Amino acid sequence: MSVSKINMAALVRSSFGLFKNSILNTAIRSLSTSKPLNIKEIREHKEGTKLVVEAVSLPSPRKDLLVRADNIDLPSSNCEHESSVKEPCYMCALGLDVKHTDVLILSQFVRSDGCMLPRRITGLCRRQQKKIGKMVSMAQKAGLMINLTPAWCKKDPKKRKDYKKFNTYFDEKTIFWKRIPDQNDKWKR
Amino acid sequence: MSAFKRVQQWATFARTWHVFDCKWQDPYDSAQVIKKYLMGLHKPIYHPTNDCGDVVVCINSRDIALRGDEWRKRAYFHHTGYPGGASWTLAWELHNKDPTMIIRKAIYRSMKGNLQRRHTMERLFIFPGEDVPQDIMQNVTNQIRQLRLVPTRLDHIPEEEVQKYPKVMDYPQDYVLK
Amino acid sequence: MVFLSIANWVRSRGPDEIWRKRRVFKLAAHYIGRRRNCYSVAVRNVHRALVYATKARQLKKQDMIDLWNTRITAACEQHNITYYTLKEGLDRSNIMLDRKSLSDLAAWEPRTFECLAAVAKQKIDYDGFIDGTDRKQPTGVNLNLKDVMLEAWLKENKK
Amino acid sequence: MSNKHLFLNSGFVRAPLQNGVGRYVCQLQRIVLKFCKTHGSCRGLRDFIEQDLVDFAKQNPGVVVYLKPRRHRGPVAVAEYLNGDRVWMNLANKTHSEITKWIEVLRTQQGDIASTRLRKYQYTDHPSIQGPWTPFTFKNPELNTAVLPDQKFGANDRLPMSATEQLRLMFEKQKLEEGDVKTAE
Repeated sequence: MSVSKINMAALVRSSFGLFKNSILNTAIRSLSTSKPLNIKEIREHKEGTKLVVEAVSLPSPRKDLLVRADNIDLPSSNCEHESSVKEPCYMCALGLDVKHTDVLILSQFVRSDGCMLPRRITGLCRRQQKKIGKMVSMAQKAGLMINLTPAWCKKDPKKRKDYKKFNTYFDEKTIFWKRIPDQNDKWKR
Repeated sequence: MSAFKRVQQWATFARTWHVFDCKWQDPYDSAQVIKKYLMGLHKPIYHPTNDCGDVVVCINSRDIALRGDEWRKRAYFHHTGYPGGASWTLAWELHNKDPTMIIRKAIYRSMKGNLQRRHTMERLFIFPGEDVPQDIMQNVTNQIRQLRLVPTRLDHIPEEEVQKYPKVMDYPQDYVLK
Repeated sequence: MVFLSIANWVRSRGPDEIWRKRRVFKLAAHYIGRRRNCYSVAVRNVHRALVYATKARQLKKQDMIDLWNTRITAACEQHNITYYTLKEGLDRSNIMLDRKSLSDLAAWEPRTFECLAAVAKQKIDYDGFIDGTDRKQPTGVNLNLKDVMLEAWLKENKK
Repeated sequence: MSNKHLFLNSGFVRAPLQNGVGRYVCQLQRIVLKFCKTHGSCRGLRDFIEQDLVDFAKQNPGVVVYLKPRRHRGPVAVAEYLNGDRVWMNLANKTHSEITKWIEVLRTQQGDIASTRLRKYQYTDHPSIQGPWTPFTFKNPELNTAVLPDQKFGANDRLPMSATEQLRLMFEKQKLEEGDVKTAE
């Protein structure tokens, strides 16, 4: 029973994929299903005595460099969502084993002062947001993203105080601690 | 024993000098590797009673990396022998005082406490930086592979490469770039 | 009933007392001092030595196994293979060599051992069996992107 | 409960100077047969002397044979060897055929074999055909000219691919697939 269900699901998905592909392939590539992403920049300039502040919409500089799992047929995305209905977020779908030393990836999720972007902007799932946030702070503590720090910070990790000036590395396994069930809590087990 | 056999034996029991770069290495993990070379456990002719251990030169011991918050959580104990002579030194304090001590102690503790241990430790040289005396460095013929990759700092990667690197996250439409 | 002779038996240990002691003294012959000359001291030490000897019969085998394991592991490291994988690969290719022969080969006939390691590696590769320790294939720190992608592209085109 | 090994000398199975390869030098130099002319336990040895001794001496001209008759004592053979060993053997009540065999043993052995504890039951002069392992056997020849420390030899090359590299590969793959789509049209 379950096997047939899975098969059906796979069939439906593949047929849908074919359908989507057929549309997309015939269409021009620049046309996308979602709106083309824009980004705002605040510009200030003076016209005579007036100070004009305007927000200009610009195309995102990251558009051409985006990597999405839909475009690559990954063998299996190791997403940990229980319900297959829920769409995995783009980071889950890629299935990358990101470590805190992968600063090129982590630096995409931070502002120029090294702050982690909130979830409504990153668009990650809860779990990934937590994970990436922790890894960003790990990379900051290890001094790997030292140029993405507030201006008052020392820009050389060796000049930091006390124990902070020595090299530190982190274990990504410590981000999610496994919950140890309480022995006395018999109702929840 | 013929002359050939004698030379053969010299070759088999020849002592090799290895160099190990401690930069960004965990001293306690790398001690398990260095120990093997010091004791000769990396040779198929190993026997506890034969003297087949190699010499290891550790460089850059100032740049070792400890995991998580171990710099301020790990304490080294010493007792002078007098009452009240106990003292605990945190890892970062010890590293401030002597940048070779942490790795030396890690290797010393990774070996079994027998009479051979102190003689084995004699074959270990540790230097806090890159500069090693010439008479030591000229013997070195092999390098031990590190355990962890040395991470690259973001500001050491060229700006264009960071720009060109493929992105996973895109900003929403009305995001104000900061 | 009257037992008159019991009192005599207490001290009498029979005519073979000297032979009984001699048996112990022979085992204590290589000791020094009172341990070899006084029976009461000798017998204690001989008993202890015999207990050690009994235990050592097992320990000797165990020690040899440990030594062989150390040596084989050392030899395996040179060929980038773990002991477990080597054993698994050799077993799968019906090469039934025990620890002793493997360690002897590693020390005395290193080229043969190299071939054995290669055989094991290849067999493991054919069977698609990878254990946790050997999952770390050599990656190459300086990964050449072009070469990797060319391979992927060729693979795609073959489909 | 054997303690014979306590005071035994240990040794290996070896022939002196490759004896028996090409030429053979009889290691037995001198044999003394001590016997009594009347004693019953010497019967076998007397038979041996009467029947076989002359032949034995003729066949082994390199061996000096002494006969030492003595009254009312047991029969004994003492063999002396080229390496200085001296083997004393009691031949009491041995029959003629047994003594023939024991004398043969004394003649062919190359020293006091019985009183050495063999460390191994096999011995070879050439334990290795390919040459034993040395630290230089599987060494990378590039190391000969390398200036150490070098990141090429020091970095760990057996780690799984980092996410940074993986993402870069994915990006290239994505580009390729987009190219494929275009060509398909």
